[in-house]
Amino acid sequence: MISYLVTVIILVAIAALVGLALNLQWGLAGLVNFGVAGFVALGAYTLAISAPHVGWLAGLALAAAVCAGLSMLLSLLTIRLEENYLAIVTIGFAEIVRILLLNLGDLTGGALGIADIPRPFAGITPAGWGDAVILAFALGLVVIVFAFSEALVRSPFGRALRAVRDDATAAAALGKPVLALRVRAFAIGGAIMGLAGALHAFFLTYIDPSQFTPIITAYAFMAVIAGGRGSNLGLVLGAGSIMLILEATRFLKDVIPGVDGVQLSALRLGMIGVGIVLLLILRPEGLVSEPKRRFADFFPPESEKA
Amino acid sequence: MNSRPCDPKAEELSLALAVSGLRAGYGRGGDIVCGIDLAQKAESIVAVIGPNGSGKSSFIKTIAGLVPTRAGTVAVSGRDITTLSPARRVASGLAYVPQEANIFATLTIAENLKLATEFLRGRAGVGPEQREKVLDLFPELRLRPRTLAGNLSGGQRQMLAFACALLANPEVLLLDEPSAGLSPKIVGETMEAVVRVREAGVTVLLVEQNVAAALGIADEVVVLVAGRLTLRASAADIRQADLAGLFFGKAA
Amino acid sequence: MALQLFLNGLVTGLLLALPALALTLVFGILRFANFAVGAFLTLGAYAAYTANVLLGLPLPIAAAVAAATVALASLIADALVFERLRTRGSITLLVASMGVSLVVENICRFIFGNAARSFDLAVARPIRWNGLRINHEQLITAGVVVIALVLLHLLITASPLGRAMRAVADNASLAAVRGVERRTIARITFAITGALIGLAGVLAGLDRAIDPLMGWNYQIPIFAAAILGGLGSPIGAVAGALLIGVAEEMSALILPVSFRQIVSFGVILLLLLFRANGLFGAKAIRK
Amino acid sequence: AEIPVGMVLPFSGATGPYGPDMKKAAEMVVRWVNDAGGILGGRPLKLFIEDSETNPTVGVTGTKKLLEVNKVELVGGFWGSPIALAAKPIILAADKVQMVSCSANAVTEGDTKGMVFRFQAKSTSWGPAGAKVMKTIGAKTAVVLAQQNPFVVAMIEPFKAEFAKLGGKVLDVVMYNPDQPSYRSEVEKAFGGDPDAVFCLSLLTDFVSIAKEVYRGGFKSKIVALSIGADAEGKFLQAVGPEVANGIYHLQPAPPLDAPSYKRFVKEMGAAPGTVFLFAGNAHDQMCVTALAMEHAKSSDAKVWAKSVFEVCNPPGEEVDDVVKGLELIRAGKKIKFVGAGATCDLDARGDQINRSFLVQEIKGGKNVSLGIIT
Amino acid sequence: MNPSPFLQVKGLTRRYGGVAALDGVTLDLARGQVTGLIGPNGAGKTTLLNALTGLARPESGTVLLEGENVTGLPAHVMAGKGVVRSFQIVRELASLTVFETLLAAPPAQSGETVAGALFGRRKWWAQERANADLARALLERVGLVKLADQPSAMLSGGQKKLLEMARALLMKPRLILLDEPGAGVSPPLRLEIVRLVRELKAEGLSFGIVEHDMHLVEEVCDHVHVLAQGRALVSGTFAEATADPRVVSAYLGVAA
Ligand SMILES: Nc1ncnc2c1ncn2[C@@H]1O[C@H](COP(=O)(O)OP(=O)(O)OP(=O)(O)O)[C@@H](O)[C@H]1O
Ligand SMILES: Nc1ncnc2c1ncn2[C@@H]1O[C@H](COP(=O)(O)OP(=O)(O)OP(=O)(O)O)[C@@H](O)[C@H]1O
Ligand SMILES: CC(C)C[C@H](N)C(=O)O
Ligand SMILES: [Mg+2]
Ligand SMILES: [Mg+2]
Repeated sequence: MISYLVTVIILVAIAALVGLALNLQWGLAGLVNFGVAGFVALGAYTLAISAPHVGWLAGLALAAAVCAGLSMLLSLLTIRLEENYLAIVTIGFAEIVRILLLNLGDLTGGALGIADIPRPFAGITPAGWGDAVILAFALGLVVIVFAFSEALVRSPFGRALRAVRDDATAAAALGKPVLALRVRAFAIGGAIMGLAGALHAFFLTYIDPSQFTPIITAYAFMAVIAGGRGSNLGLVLGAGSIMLILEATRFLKDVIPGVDGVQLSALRLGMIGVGIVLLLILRPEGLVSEPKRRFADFFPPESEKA
Repeated sequence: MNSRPCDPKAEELSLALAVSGLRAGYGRGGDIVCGIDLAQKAESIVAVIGPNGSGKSSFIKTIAGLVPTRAGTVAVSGRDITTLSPARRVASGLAYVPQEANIFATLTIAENLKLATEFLRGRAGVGPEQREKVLDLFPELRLRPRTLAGNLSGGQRQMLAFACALLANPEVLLLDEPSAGLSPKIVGETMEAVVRVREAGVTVLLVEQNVAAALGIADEVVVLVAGRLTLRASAADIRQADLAGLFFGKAA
Repeated sequence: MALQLFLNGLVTGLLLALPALALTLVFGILRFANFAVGAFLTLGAYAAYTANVLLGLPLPIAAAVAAATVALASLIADALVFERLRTRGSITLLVASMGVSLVVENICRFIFGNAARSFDLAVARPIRWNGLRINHEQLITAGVVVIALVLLHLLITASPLGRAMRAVADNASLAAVRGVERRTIARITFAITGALIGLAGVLAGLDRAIDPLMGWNYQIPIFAAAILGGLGSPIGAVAGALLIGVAEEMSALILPVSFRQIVSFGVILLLLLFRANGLFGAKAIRK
Repeated sequence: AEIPVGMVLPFSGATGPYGPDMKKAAEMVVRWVNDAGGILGGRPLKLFIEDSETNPTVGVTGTKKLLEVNKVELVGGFWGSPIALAAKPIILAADKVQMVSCSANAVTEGDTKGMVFRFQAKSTSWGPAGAKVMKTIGAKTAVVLAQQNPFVVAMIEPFKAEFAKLGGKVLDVVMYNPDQPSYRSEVEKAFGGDPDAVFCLSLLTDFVSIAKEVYRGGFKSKIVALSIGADAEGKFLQAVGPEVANGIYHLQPAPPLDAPSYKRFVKEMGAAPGTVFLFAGNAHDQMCVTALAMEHAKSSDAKVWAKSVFEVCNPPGEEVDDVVKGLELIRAGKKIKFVGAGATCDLDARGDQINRSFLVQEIKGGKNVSLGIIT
Repeated sequence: MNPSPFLQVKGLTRRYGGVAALDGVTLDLARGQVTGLIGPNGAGKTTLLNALTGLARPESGTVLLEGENVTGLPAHVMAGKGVVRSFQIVRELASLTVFETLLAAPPAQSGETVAGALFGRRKWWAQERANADLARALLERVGLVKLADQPSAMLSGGQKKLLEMARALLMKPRLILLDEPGAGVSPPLRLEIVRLVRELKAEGLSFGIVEHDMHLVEEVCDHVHVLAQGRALVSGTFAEATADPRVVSAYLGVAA
């Protein structure tokens, strides 16, 4: 049971990383990225291809860097687009990644994927503790990225991003370099997605194109919306809730009598859909709302009297 | 505050707009409109003035049905319309020109004008004649019928919005800052138009920050401060008053 | 070969056109990209399958059943989900529609299982003309799409209902004071688009196998078509669909076919670089 | 106490059509064993099943749940190679047995601790079989039309090599991505050059589309397909009807068609006599072998009974095809050699099945007609 | 007599479809003065401000800022040069609170870069404190203190207008272009605007103000340009300009 929970928590951690990245890109900067799965895949493959040659740490850095670079490129190309257009272009990006991974077999192993990806600290891990190490590693990564994102969200940088999100023209008139801000947000988010992908590769030690379906993107958006757009804390809770729905339905289906395998599966997937919709309807503001700088932060007593 | 005539029945019949005990607010927030009573005789012009954020627009939106009523009633020409949807209120003779976003920016001028009447089934007096009359008031609108309304200048938008409301041949017209953004000449013309509209039998309730212009045409003025009516007086009396005093609470 | 590929592309494009039309219509009026089009397309195909194969009705009647079923299902989804979330921003609605899509797809799976199915209609050999091959299904598809497009275009640009739809899209509360109820318009929109998607499901079922994932396979091309044409523009959706179809098929001349999806996104990216609102999309107005 | 065993099977996603029959077969075996009093002195088997959704990540969480929550000794099933590959390290780390019905060579490669068993023919043996079919039907030129997926990719080179040896010529290899709305350009490209035959390496859903398209296109080339697409236990014919299916050749690893045990299996599965089951037979065999090996090892501990798998599958020993009978013989101290509903179940040291022969059929007038067995 | 021009506009043209919103406008905005831009609806006043602040790209003509050619520079660059504006149709930052809107306005915040945000917290926090004081002072003047933590989207029309002006003032501008600051603002606050403009002018700021309220224009403007149909028609003092018969007939009307 413990080890199953470890698996689930690692998956939550991966989802949380992806969610934190999306929260920066979309929650904060208003840049819709429906290509999340593509960036995660890129991160995973970059790591898997490079790590055997350069070691896991450099591989991790490389994964983040490649994703950041491609994010930057993509955002420069598409920055003028309105959100729904950006959505499809990013979906397209993810599709292109998927097709290239599938068809550039010499580099990526094609449909067969890449197996035996080295894990961090593999040499010094006692037998049976592999997942525990990955768990610690994952949680560490989440804590760092979380702290990093929080610092950004609560800083003037975060506020400037929100201004751009609300009204880019007004933000530009306020002197904010809209393009630069957007590109940065997109690139940082991309880097974090790359890290998430690398973590995924570490965890599974085997990757193939079918692991990086658009459903990853969908879950990331669900986590951000359910958690409260703009709030990192909410997001982690949101990622947890989505995973809870996904895994809890596994147990629910074990106790439903009288239906065959396909119907059980359909029930379970259907329940996931219902769970998501309910989460959206019942938690209108998300679990936690966006942090805001208050007047009272600066002028505590007077303002209350005023 | 307002003098009560002796025969309530006769009064009710001659009242074009009767608001009583009206309360309203947004979402789960507190009341923004805090119990307003206002009775307005047919074919009169009443101007609502008050500080920014005092609830003027909210008041008028509540009458139009866009902000949910929490308590109180609204009647037009003796018919209670409190429970009607905004659309049904228009059909009952209540037209409204919002302060912001008062035209369909993605529709052309011609489409805006068409749409103003096409869903008012059974409203009397709506038709080509009314249309000609209204467009005569705003000849500019005839010039570029296929231009998207969103590309109009601020003042041009106001005119379009005003025209659309008039096309519905309303009994009561609610105007939220119709003069904002208009050139002095057009302000003058708009105000004249309001007077003419009144002469054609329409009752006008008007929110204005351009107090001078409003006073020029209004019969009566009410001052709204923090969601309550603090004063009702004839326009002539207000003209001499100290506005700052009125706005910041020194109610008469 | 090239001409045949071109023709094949048109056929592929025409199949995308109806759901793309539906997507673009919902977007144009209710301002969200409805991710459930794919699943509703599947539902349409199964509804027609039920009528046609299980109940033995002729295919045209089955198509009507499909249109009605999906229209009804759309209305239900609207009442249960979309209406409740309507104030919550287009991406929230998009995500909710993913949830709806999961539910609808799995209702189909629950009832019909995973096996591939087809209508009770003999597949016919092609009509040959100057070395080109065309089939009956393709002609039917073309006819249905053209009629739907013309009707829809007239509806939206020239009818009072269309004006009302656009007015609601633009400013729902102003529309209300012009006598147009947002709620009614939303329902009408869902009913119309539902019917379109239902029909599309029938056409897709004629073309390929009916299975619970069929709609999902169309999803991305549908979105691509609607975006390419400019969200909110019916003509754009059809043009986008045809362009995607033709570009993908013709690319077989120069690229391995397994790379062809890259072509359609290449086209989109290129186009959007120069026209940020697609082929026919209106420029967002705000001053 | 009950002995928990598990399977990861596809019930949704692109391979969803194949899961239900596997489940049915596995449950059937469990029922037989339990009705006969269980194993290891009266302990019943308890079967847990998780959906892979045709997605390796989901397959991994499902596997974890089976291992950790249900404490299974066997994780079997595994229709698809990517899912088996993703789950393999986890199952091995837990020291449990993995049995798969997938064909990618990599599954049994590397250090498997001797605990991974393949109840399926390897991809590399499917290819040459295809080439032999080409020869049989007299095709001199062929085009390969193949879905981009791990087991198919591995079939292509061996096919080419064998076909060349037999004097044929492969004109082109057209790869396509799964999950497309249509396969029109693929068909155009593969059939447009009028090869004698096209080797269609597809799954059920895409093959339905492809077959319809070929028929509608009026192409002349013959079709040689995998039975997982062109038969799928009858689902293909059901989907396209006899007209379109007519004249399609297809091949798959052959079950022991004429053995009474196989006929009984088909009957118990509720299928028409003559139905060729591929994956359901494999699932049946996995379950049987597990029960037999446990009984043989006198232990439900995977580390122990994994070694007994070879003992009950490989000769020498008395041939049995009925699991209940096999259990009795083992209890009686006899040496057995199990023959399954999917295959003879002879294993090499890697855990791969050997000596698998292929059944070739042609669809004629809405029926599968056997053309013979290729070895 | 005129102080040196701060901003010179020469032959600026911008067309929308068939309409020439700007049709060769030539005019100056003087340093340290308040210049009024008046004219009929649709004259091109807003378009002119758009062209000066990088929101509309002129097709021809030049804009010189203290002699430097700044034609067609992007909005944030113009803002960086101290040319800031308010919008006629307000563009609030809907989810930012009133207070945050003002905190976001000051230029050159060290916390607005990634590195600055992460590693220079002490520095930006000090800036933030100083900005907060400025913001508070302005909020008090325009009567929005109580609404400091209200999301901007929930303000009344006039309040949004005031907020927008306040945010422009906080941008440490050198030239501030206001598009109808008085429209929708209550008379007492309009007087407050007059006072503010005068004070800031005394501190050396230059203003360009588009306004239809002639009292306000008369009160604050040193110089007035009248635009009509995309051209500068008349310029001079308020009295001179409003005495011109063309201006009276096209703009003021007989009533005024
Ligand atoms: N984006 C646009 N597309 C099309 N036409 C436009 C656009 N922007 C402005 N126009 C047109 O250009 C002309 C000038 O508009 P502008 O907004 O500059 O006027 P203005 O002087 O500010 O008027 P007002 O006092 O009414 O605000 C108007 O006729 C307007 O319709
Ligand atoms: N959508 C809204 N949600 C919440 N609060 C709102 C909303 N709109 C307005 N308010 C609040 O209600 C109060 C009254 O606003 P209203 O728009 O009615 O004022 P007003 O008198 O019309 O002001 P102005 O003269 O500036 O137009 C304001 O304090 C405002 O903050
Ligand atoms: C043809 C099948 C035996 C292929 C197998 N299911 C795999 O994915 O490896
Ligand atoms: Mg107001
Ligand atoms: Mg203007």
